[in-house]
Amino acid sequence: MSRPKTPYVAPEERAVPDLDSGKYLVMWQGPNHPGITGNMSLRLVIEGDSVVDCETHVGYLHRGFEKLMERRLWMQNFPLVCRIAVPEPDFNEYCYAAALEELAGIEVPDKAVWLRTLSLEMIRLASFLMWIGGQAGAFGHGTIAQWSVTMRDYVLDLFEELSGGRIYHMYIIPGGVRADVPPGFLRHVLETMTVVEQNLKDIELVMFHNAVMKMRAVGLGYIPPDWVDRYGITGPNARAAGFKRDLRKDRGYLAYPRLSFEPVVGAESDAFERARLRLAEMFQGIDLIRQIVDFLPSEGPFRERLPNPLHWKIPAGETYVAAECTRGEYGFYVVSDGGDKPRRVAVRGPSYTHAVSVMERLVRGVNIADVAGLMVSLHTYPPEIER
Amino acid sequence: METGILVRVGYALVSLFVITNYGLLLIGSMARISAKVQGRVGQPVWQPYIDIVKSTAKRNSIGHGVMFYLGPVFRLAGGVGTYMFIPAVYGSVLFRNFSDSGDLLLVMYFIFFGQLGMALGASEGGHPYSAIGVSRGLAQMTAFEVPFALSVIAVAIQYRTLDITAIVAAQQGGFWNWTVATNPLAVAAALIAFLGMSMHNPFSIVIAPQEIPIGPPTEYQSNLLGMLQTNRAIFNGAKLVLYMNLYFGGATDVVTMVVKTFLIYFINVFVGQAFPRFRVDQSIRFFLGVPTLIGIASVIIAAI
Amino acid sequence: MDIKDIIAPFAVWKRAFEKPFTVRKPIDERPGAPRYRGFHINDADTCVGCGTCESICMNKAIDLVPVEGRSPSGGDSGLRPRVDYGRCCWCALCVDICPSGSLGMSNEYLWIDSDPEVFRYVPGVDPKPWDGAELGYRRAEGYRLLDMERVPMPELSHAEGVKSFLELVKGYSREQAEREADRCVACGVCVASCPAHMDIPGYINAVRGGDLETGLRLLYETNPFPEACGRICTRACESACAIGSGGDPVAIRWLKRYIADQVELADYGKSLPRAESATGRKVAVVGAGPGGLSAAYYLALLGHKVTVFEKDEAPGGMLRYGIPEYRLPYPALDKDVDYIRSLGVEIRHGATVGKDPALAKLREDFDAVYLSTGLPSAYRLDVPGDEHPRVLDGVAVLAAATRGEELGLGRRVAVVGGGNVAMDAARTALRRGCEVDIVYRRRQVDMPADPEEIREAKAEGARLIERAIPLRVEDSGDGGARFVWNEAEMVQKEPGKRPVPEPIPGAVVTERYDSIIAAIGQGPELSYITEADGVEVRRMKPVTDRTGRTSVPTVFAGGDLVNEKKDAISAIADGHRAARAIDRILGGRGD
Amino acid sequence: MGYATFGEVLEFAIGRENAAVDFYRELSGIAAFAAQKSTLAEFIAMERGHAAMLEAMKARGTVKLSASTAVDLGAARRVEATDRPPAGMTFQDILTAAASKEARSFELYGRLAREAGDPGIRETFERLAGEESRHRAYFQDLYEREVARDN
Repeated sequence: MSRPKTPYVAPEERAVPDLDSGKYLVMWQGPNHPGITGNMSLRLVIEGDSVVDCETHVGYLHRGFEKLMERRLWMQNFPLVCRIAVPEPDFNEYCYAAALEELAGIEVPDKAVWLRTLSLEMIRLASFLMWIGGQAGAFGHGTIAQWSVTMRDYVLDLFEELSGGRIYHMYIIPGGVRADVPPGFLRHVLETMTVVEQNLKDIELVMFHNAVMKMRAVGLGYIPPDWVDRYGITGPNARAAGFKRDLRKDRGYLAYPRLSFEPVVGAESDAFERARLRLAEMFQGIDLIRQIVDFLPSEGPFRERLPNPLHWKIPAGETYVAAECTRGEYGFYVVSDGGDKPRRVAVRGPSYTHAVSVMERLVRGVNIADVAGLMVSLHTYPPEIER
Repeated sequence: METGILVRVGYALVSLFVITNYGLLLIGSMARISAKVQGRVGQPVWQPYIDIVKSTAKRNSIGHGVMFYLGPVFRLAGGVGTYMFIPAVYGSVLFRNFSDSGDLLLVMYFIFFGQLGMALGASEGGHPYSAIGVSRGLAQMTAFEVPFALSVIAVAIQYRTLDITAIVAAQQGGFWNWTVATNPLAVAAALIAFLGMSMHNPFSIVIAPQEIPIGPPTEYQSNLLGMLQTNRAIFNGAKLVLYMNLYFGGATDVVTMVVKTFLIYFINVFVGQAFPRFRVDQSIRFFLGVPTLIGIASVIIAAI
Repeated sequence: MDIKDIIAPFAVWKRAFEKPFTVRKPIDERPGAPRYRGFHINDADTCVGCGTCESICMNKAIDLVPVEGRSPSGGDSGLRPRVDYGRCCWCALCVDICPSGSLGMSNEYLWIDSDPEVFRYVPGVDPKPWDGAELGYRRAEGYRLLDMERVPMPELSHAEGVKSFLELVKGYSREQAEREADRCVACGVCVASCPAHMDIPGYINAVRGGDLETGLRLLYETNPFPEACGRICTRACESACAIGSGGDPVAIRWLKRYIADQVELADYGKSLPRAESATGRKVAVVGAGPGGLSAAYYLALLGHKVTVFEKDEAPGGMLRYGIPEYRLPYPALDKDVDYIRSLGVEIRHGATVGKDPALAKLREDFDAVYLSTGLPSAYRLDVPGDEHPRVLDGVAVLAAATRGEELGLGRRVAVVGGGNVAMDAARTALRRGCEVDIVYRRRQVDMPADPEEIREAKAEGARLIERAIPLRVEDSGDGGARFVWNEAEMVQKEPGKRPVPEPIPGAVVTERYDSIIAAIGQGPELSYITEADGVEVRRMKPVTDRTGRTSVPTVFAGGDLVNEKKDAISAIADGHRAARAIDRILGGRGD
Repeated sequence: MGYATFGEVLEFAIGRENAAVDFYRELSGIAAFAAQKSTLAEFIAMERGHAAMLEAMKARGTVKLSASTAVDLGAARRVEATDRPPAGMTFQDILTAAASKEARSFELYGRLAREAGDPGIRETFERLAGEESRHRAYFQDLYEREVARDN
């Protein structure tokens, strides 16, 4: 499908439709709408088939994590943070642990660094697999969704083996990780990667060489490059617009400086381009996981000894730790007043930017049938909007 | 004569019973095949029976006026009507139905009848967005009716009759007599329209849960939904038999009928699993494009 | 449009000819992974009910509840964790932190019931199909949230220690103490096991926070001998310590000592309370041991005028005359006593009650009397020849050592007995350059002495002779004595009771010693109670009620004289209890 | 053997119990202070109880004592004491004296039982011996618990 020479960009000014004119229809999409990737809601004003105005409504999932954390011991927050972004909990665990380690001046053993990197790459893959199912599903291609969710389950099986939990792994504990790899685990990882890679090749063939998919996705949700810095767009959404930005490279945390990879960059900045880019990142992720398995030290401690978690006090200070998650920059801002509980924790989730501010503008002028597909193409997780 | 009519009615009821069960099993087995493609074990083949029994057993506590209740009735009447005027098995007394009493136009009318009734009923469903769902469905229907109608016209011209039994009769005597061999363009146009008619991908617009899940499946519940589910089996059976009769030489025995209709239906699934769905505007544009041209071409060929 | 875009999608059908991803019976064919975090399991016998799981649980899903058939005992609260699966998030921090290691998780993840109440149960107590499951989440090898190893205490080496009476244990530095205090999980199981019910988690918390003034205040709430108890307490608390259920117990005794050591006596007044006003009532305390002085301290705090009558020349009782200097240096003891004195407690030395003054006189002159005379005299060996001049009294030897007298033990010394007095006597003799044999009737494991004391006595060079039943003492004719014993074997005579040493016929051993120190037990000195006093005595013990009150309403008794445990902390607890009871009969509220 | 009849056997036993009472009473006479006296008074009461029990037995003509011999703690031999503890006697002295006295009674009854020809009388002596062995065990137990704590 050919892209328009000058893609449509909705004006920044919000038109105020006269709802009493009878010309418009106010339509709520969500909060239990299958196309909304989770519990949030879009209040759409439509004219005919196209969206004139959009307002995002969040709060259906609000559990007040940031506040809850101020009432819990440093260590007690460890099982809590993973719930902030359900499909991709490990980034919360990593950012929280890394922030604490920075504030408390703890050096994490090398083995833990590698295991953390493995854990993060595995969950990236799982998260992308879930996304690709959502993206295909939003355009009505259920077959792909079935496949990719199965592949995600295979990765979750690996997590179950490693950490004892499928969804909430609670594996990256402050000080290191909770356990070494079980016997045979690395072999299972490689086997699973082979299966996933094969399946991704099938998906690539079926989904990315698909006339109808192209008709739906090409040209949809064009993000002009000048939006990236204005709106704080990060991750694949920014890379698809031509920005070579990847915190794994730019900040070089964990074992990433020791891995060989190049950030994937696109140019067209529409839904199809973003999907293509994410698919490329999935293949890259499989490669990274293989590299990590090669590098993983077999000996050594996996956790640094910490003070008694019941009395652990962290010296006063503040820090911001960020990591590149599947959706972009994921960060924890943690303030300690020297006590046994955080004074303040603020979570920076990319979904807030993408699903609220960008989405509201991007969706204007789009056919109502495409709203779900557009939203998924931004790859957002409502639970992380409401922390 | 009196008894003759009664016997025919009795036969027709038996025929209807057979086609209903066949339709349900067909849906069940197609779901099973779809599951296979998706990497699943899938539901039991008899799952549609379970669904109908379950739906029918449920209590209905919502009503939105007479038209709301009549919607499924119209729909079922459309399905039964369509089937009743098509001979299911050529030359069979039992499966002759009332094919000598109506012609192709009547059948086509019945195909529409159900949809329109549905639209009226669902519109009264009390949901403010019902109209959106119904209009999306009807818009697409209007679009795929164009190539389908053209194809039927081509067939009518070719066989110089609107009597389905006569059309089947004309195709007897081997594959080369079937419409698919004699006028492949008409069949192509009709089959593309059939994809739209069956609401499989890429034309599953009305039932698209990610878009506007508004319309009959959300508005109706309990026994009304059970009625719709039953109709789906009958209506599918009727359409398949019609297609078989018009384009694939009909059937002279039940086994042939089952094989042919199964294969015709499988085309839907075969395409449906491979593609996502169109937007409604894309769908309309699609039907009014290539399939319509093919239809026109087939009419011209038949006319020449 | 590319024709590939129309053809390629049909590749989905390839999948139709492959094995499905899903399985027909997921529950049967797909058990949880070996590490799966399923429903909890708990080894209820290993569990000590400390409630650390409850403390770490961020969802408050765990409650410690009493369970059928378990009652609180030393080191076991009698409670067991009950998990509410409506709250549990399966994070397994409870498993990670469990000090005893009794908690685990099964890999069961399926449990359906229409009654929501069943999802709140006590693992290991309420039977469940997954009890004792092999698979499921366990704490990984080498991963502990708690530190199970005690911060090592700097001590003099044995070779060094045996040379002098210098204190062996040097005490923790601030950093060491805070690190040790950090190991505590503040479960409070220790509080119940302490005879004085000291607020152990409280003062450990104070150490951790560096707030020693609060620490000292908490110590003195229940124990006015922190310096002494911080060194020589029998520390039932440490046996009860939940951390001890899976590692080294927290060094509670050393932490107590740390607090007392760090605060100067002059600063005690800043954090400790004083009597608000004098009541004008007078109380006599007989015996200036830990029990008597504790009673005196708490009575003085309540505003009563206390006079302590002590036959010896210095206060402290057994703490001074029974415990050698290397375990409890006199300056430390003096610090405790001096603070008690600073509250106005008068100690009259050389006053042997019964002779001068008589108990009757005390009863007359004072509003109440507290008897805390302890067990001052050692029992004899009770074998023929035990009146030989070289058979010495262990308690007297220790007292003589305290007074700095020449002991004249000679070169070879036998200490008979297995208690702490025997160990102290042996180690004192070692420090006086003797060769020491400890002769004990049973085995080392049966010895009532603190295992640490036995270990150290042996390390310092004492030879332990086990299973030796003394037969007689003979004069060796050269100024020494021949000690004759019969070797024995341990026989389990009655099931459930401790085994009994039975002499092996003919296995008689004779050894020559310069001195034989008898330390088999001590008895009370009760001659000061006359029949006219009316204090009921049964089996050489004044009969008291729970508060220490005897049959005479104004006379109370406590300490080794009365209680079963016969250690300093129990005497202190008795003194405190009696002080409150005395206050009540004197018109106070007793607190 | 001069104690041929059942009645005579009991008489003999009662005599011994009364002698024990006298023994403790004598000790009590030389006791220096109240605590000693109260301990002895306890023992006197105990022996009086035995005597009274035997009296009652004699009156009813039945023997209800159990014949099973209490466990010998093996310490009787060691507790070889004189009948007369010194005036400044401790709890240890009193217990030792009492235990050895019970031990001697036990031995005596045992010997009498062995020598008795009549099965009825033998049985009675055996029962008495058993009773005395229980007393001795009681004193020894007390000794272990209260005196030789560290031994």
